[in-house]
Parts: sequence; C-alpha cells; structure tokens
Amino acid sequence: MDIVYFAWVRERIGLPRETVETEAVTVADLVTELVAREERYAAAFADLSALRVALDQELSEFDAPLAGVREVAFFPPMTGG
Amino acid sequence: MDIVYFAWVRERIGLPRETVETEAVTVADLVTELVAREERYAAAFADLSALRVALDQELSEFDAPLAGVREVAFFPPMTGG
Amino acid sequence: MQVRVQQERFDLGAESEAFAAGAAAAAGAGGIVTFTGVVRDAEGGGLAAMEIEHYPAMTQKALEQIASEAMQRWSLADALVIHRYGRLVPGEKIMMVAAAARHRKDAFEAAEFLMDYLKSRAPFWKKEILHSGAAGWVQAKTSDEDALERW
Amino acid sequence: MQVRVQQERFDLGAESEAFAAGAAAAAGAGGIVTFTGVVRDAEGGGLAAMEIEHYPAMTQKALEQIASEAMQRWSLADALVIHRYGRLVPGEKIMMVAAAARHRKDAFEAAEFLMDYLKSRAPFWKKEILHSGAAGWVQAKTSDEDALERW
Repeated sequence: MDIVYFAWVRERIGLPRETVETEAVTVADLVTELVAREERYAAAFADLSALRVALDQELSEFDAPLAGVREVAFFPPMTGG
Repeated sequence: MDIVYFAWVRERIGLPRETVETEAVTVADLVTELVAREERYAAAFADLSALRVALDQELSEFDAPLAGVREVAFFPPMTGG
Repeated sequence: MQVRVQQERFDLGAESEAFAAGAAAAAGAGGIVTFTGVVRDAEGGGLAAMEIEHYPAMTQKALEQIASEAMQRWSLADALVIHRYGRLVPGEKIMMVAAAARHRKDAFEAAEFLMDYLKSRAPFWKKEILHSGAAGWVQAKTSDEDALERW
Repeated sequence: MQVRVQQERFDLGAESEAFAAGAAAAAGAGGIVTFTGVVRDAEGGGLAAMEIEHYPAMTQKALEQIASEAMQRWSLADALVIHRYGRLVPGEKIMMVAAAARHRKDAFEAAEFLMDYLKSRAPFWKKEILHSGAAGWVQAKTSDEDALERW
C-alpha cells in the first residue's frame, strides 16, 4: 500500500511517499502501526484532529476501512483558494 | 422650474423636458397641477405607486417640499444593472 | 474608486486586468470579485435590441454615491462601476462592477451590494425591442427591491 | 465547465473575456461573476514568496467534483476554475473561479460556493516564506470550515 504525505506532515516524517506492507483494517489501525515505528511518525500523528486523510484520492475518515485501498494520503487541513 | 421625464412617463407625456411656472409647495401639489392640465398628464400620473421622483438629481418622495428645487424628474422604478 | 457611464463598449478583459493590478498594488487586497451583466434574450425570445435610457445629470452622481458607500462599508481596496446606455444587441455587455478587499467575503458582499443598488437605485431604464417590432419597458422586479433590505 | 491546475501564470483578462463570450453564446446567461485570489503580504509583513503544494493525483478530480456540483445546484450556463501551484510572489494571482447564470443571484452564490469549497476541500497547502528566511504553513481558518455549513 502506498502512503503519501503533504505539507508539514511530509516535513515531519521526512519523506513524500513510501510503500508499506500492512494488515491494518482501518486508517486508525494504520496510524497506530506507523506511530509505533519511529518518533517522527509519533510527532506527525500526535493530534489526529489536525490531520485529514484521503483514500485513493477521495477525502475520508480515520475509521474508514482500508480494504481494496491502494493509496492513503495524510495531510493537514487544506488551504486552497 | 424644470421638469424632466424618463422612460414610459416621457412617452406618455410626449416630451422629455419642460419648464413650468408653479407655486406648488410639494411634489404632490405639482403632480395635481400637471394632472389638471391635460389627459396625457393624467394618464402618466394615474398610479403614483408606479412612479419615482428625484429633486435636483436626488431620489425623493412625493410629499417632499419644492422650495429651492430647480429640477424635478419623474420616472418609473429604475431597472439598471 | 472609478465610476464610468458610457455609450461605448468596454473591454472586460482589459478592465479586469487593470483593476486587479491596481488593487494588488494597494496593500492587502487578496480577493477581487467582478460581476458582468450581458443582454440576454427576452422572456419569450425574439429580442432584437435593448435600449437603455438614463438620466445624464444624475447617473454619475448616483453611481458614485453607491460606490462610495460600498468602499466605506467594506473597507475595500478599490471599487469599479462601468454602466452603458444606448442601443445594445443580445450578447453585448451592459455593465460591470468590481470590488477588491483583503478577505473574499468582503469583496463578494460589496459586489452584491453594488449590483443590488444599481438594479433599483441607479437611473437607468431598459426597453426591449423585439424582431416583431413590438417594444416594451422592462418592469422593475419586486425581488430586486426586496434585495435591498439585506443591506 | 473547465478546470485547470497549473504552475504557469494565467491571464485574468483573456480568461474573463473568453469565459464571458462563451457564456453569452450559451442561451440565457445574463450574469457572470468572477473571483480572483492574489498573494497578499503575510500578517506581520515581509512576505518573500508563497509556495503552494498540492496533491497532483487528487487535485484535478477534486476540483471537477466541486465545479460539477456547482453546475447542478445552480443550473449554471458555465463554470471555470483555475488554480496554480508552485512558488508565487506577492501580487501574483493564485487562482480564479467564474460562474455564469441567467440570474445574478445564482452566479454570485455559485462563485461563493466554489470559493468556500476550494478553501477547505481542494488539496492545496500554502507555505509563507519571509524575507527573514523564516517559513510557516498557512493554517486553515475555522471561519473557512464554518463557511461550508451555509451550503
């Protein structure tokens, strides 16, 4: 599964994209796995209310299932316009 | 005193501008004088709620005094934009 | 702030660019809203032309009052009003307003305010001339008068 | 309906003219509203540049969804969204939206809807780079999120 990061999430984690092997059932499960890995992930995911997630380029929620999903994106609230 | 007419008021009365001698105290008095003159004025002023008035190029009301006024304009509700 | 009453066509592109450039140079204008009105066909179709009459001695002054009030109420960086008169054919631009402000909400509100006031308080009258030769004055809409109550 | 995500500058004048001409040709478009966003100085001043990051695989699709929804909700004659990414300096245009409709209220509402959704639902992130060298991500505003509740 591909994971992509944007803005300060990308900066804290230190990379824009990575591929992970995971059995996580929901986005929240995936976050728990990532946070357990290294301090920089814990820092990036410290406050989930400050984060947004997209599954295969569609905005989603942290309790959404990951079945069939190919790309997960984490980023701060968007500031377009 | 100069009186100017616009849109269908001008068309009904048949002229765009005229100069009148009047002792009318208010706009309504002036209208009464005009209506008494000829049928085309009576036709133009038949329904005052369908008319607007400007005194010296400022929107005003039919009960406004005419003292010091040089130009009175009568016209239908505006349709700019 | 600029107000222009004219018979000639105006160039929407050039006006928009010039207004945006001027507003951007002014400190803090982050958003620019424009509204452009175009002659559309009559309700039942068959419009040949629209004749716009105005009150020359009053028009410029009335538009400047409306624009000045918008400048003050929304602390605009700039405002623009262009309104044509004379004979226009369907598809021609009748008028435009533009408002520039620090925040988008102010620019939107000011542009809507300008439009609502232009519709009912600027001394213009429109007459529709049909291909059939029939002609009629456009009637003011109650909804346009009601729109003023918002401000 | 047209949606463009690009690094290059766009010509507001040419875009406005082309959009208005197309919308006027489409039956019944009497009003055209545009909004243009310009890079303004940072809150405390001293902005050197604004860097706009986006999510290439998602951006076009997200903007098209937003524009499609506007087209349907307001029966628009046409809609346009242009949004830039990359490094911009103060005074440069970031983006524009345009909406054309039979009645001005629809064109205004659709343009505001497009802006409100672009602000909070299009995958762009802005970073301010100051002359001092300091840099910081622009924070989403609660007021921008709240603006969505109107729709």
